[in-house]
Amino acid sequence: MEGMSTIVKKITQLMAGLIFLYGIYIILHGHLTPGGGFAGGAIIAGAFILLILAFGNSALNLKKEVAGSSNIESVAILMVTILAMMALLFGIKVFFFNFLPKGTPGELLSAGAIPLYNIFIGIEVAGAILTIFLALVIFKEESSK
Amino acid sequence: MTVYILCFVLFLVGLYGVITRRNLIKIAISMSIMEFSIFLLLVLIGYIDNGLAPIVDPGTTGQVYVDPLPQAMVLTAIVIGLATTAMLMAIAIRLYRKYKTFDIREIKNLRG
Amino acid sequence: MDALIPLFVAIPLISAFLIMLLGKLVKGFHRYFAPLTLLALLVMAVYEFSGLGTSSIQYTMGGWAYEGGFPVGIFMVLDGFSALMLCIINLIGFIALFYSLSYIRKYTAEGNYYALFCLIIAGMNGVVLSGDLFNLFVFLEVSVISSYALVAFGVGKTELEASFKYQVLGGLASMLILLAIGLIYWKTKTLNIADVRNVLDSGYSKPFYIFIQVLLISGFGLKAAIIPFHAWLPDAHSSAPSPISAMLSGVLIKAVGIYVLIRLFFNMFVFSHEIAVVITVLGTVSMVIGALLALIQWDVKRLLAYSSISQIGLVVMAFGMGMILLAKGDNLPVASLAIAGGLYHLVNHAVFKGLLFLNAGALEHRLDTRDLKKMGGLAPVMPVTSSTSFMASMSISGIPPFNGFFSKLIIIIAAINGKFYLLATLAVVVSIVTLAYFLKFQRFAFFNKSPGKSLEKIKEVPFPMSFSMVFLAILCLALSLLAFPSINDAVLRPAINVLMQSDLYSTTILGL
Amino acid sequence: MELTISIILGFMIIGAIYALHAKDLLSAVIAIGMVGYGLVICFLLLKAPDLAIVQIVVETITLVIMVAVVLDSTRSEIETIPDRRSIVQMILGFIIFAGLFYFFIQAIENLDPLGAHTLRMSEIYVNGAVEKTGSVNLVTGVLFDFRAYDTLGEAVILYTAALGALTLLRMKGKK
Repeated sequence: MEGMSTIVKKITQLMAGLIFLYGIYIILHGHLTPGGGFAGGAIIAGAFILLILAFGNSALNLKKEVAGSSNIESVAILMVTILAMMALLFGIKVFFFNFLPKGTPGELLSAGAIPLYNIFIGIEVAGAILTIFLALVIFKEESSK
Repeated sequence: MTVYILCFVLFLVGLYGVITRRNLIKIAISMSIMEFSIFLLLVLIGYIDNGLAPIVDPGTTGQVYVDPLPQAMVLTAIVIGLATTAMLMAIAIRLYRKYKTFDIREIKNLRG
Repeated sequence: MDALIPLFVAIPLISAFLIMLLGKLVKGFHRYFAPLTLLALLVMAVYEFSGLGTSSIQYTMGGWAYEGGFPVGIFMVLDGFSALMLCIINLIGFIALFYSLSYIRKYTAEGNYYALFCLIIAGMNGVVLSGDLFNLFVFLEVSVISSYALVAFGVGKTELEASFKYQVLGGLASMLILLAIGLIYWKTKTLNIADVRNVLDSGYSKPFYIFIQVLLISGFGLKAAIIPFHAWLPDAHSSAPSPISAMLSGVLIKAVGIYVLIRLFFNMFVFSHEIAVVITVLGTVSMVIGALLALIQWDVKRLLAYSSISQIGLVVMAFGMGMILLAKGDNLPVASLAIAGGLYHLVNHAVFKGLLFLNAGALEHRLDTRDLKKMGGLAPVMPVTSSTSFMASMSISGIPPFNGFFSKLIIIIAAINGKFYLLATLAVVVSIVTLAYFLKFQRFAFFNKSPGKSLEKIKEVPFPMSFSMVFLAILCLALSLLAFPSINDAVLRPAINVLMQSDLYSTTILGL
Repeated sequence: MELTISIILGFMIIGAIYALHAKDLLSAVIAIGMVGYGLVICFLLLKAPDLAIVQIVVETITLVIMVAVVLDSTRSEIETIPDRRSIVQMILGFIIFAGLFYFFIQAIENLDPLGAHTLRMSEIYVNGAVEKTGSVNLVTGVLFDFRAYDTLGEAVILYTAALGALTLLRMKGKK
């Protein structure tokens, strides 16, 4: 895949950073405002997809990226599962028990384990969507050789 | 009730597409249409007149909120839809590279 | 004991993630880790099954059980029926995975195969344990999406095409099921299966009731490949790698199709005579047409796939007869007998159809063909494959002393006692047709003269494959012990009770 | 409210029918994207901002993936001339669809009309849920606390799809 012109590349660099930050904001405020892990993760994946579309594979080593993103999503979803079983460590034989203190509703650090779930789900979703996209792009590259 | 009936019409349009279209991409599109109609149906079910969006302002009491459960279900279903579309696209592009067409009449090694 | 229940889903999930992570670092990690996972699950399933008896256990996720009198959390329910299904799933899963150890070596990306295998097991375990409609749908999707990928694992032309067909029809089925779940939520405002039963008991409109039942029958009928909905099955089951065909035919269509259908129609809906007749007719039609279509196949795995449709039809017919009798409310012992026959045949079919697909895989592994016309004279060179497949063929055709004979006998006796003479006759005729096409399979694969090619290069398959086949063949014989009333009582009675006393499910969970 | 949603839904139906009959695949894909964005507006009107955000992002990504697949192919679709068999099939299909439509109307006749929904199971998800889960966003509360098990399943589905795409799109299947 060819990269695009210099103007597009410059603007994309700026935009991708902003979109990335917005995705992080959406994930972190998932328990306060609309959004959450799924929306934020998809937004972050969108930022990366934008970069890949603009720069093409000349600037990026796609094979390495896909291995990285698939590893990251594996780690993230493993963390979600471990988080679900975390209450077992506290002697409560219940899965998905919200074991952290709830805090004051409406503040950033509240809602117990929910922000943690949001963060890991967000990473997982971003990794998964990126993996799907990269797998498609790599396949297109290799099969048209 | 009209809005529910229109929702079902959208579902039927998708069903019609799945049955009659002969193009891999068009079939994937028809599946998306069916998904959309079900998402909308579920959210319509959970709507309550004059209800607020399900985000509570901690200070207030006695507000009516729309049902959050169908929304959570639809969120799950949207992600499932993304997953199925991705799988369909992966297969479609592979079949295209093998046969140079999306037309399922020309892709016929198997007969059910 | 109840704390073990979520582990049936959690262990295979964690195992899949670890395989993807560590499989690249540690060489051969997946080849040891995946079978160990499945073995652990099998031991857990047998432990739960043996300790359960006729009681049932509920486990609530997140500690949310009842709030304000309603079951708000997600319930996992383990009773006789789901425990039986868990045993079958994990048993066939373990055997198929053990067989894969040498079979899958010719493919690339082995790690992905084992991870997807763990995910499909996790999905099916989740489906049979779930007591919540939407959760059931989610885990059903986990198992079917991984099966789409596994069917196309060889990425050849036929595999991809079969997988596409499977995905389209599977996706259609999922849409119908989701629509039905939405309508049920609209009416009852709850998702818990027991609670839905409770609400529906207090009144519903007839058209609504019939509409959702028709949606669910078409949806799960598509997943179970009952006959007007069977188009995907022969392609998908014949194109998949053989251990996966064994999984699909042996357990997947039962766990996500038949099990859910039976569970919902016995434990969630109140019996209605019309729907019971519809289910019986669908079962009978697929039994007859599946057998006739199998007769004309020359591809080994397609023959087995059509035979699956036929045998699943027999199971559905048995449950349908039970439903008709229960709806009428008389002749309960006969209804119990029909259900017992259906369950017994379900277990048997998982074992012998799994074995037959593993045999077909062994043939394909050594000969690189699935065409019966190109085979022949293999009995002396592949003695293990030949003898085990002979046992499985006799078993599925209903020849004593194998297990298939007894389950078919029970179903036919139940049909005669319930005055379904036509169905009894058809079951006997189909049994004879089954014998005919399996004799064809035996004759052309193992006993005919070889068509020209030299057989000297062909060896018996390696140890993991032959061990799996021998194990299942022994099981074919051992399961015929279930025909003894005392053993039958101990093993199948809890499951039969769940289905016979159909409202006990909801009253136990809701604690009414 | 019902009228507004109905009008948007009407446009969505037209868009869907256009997408199914478009001669060019790229325009079909873009038309279905428009239908998806129409759904976003409906979600916003129906007080479902979480869904609107997720749907708009997911729709965009789906669109990108679909366009990537369609773009370097022969995009035009070969249309068939209807023969006698397809006409019979069409009439049969029409009867089945009319029947389904009729039964749907019959089935939903006695159910709650739009806006008259009452809470039963979700009563707990709304009233006092903020104290129970600590989350001000009730949908997040349902997703990650009351029904977190579903959410794990959902994440696993996406994981499976990514794994499946990696599996399906490798160059060589057999050694």
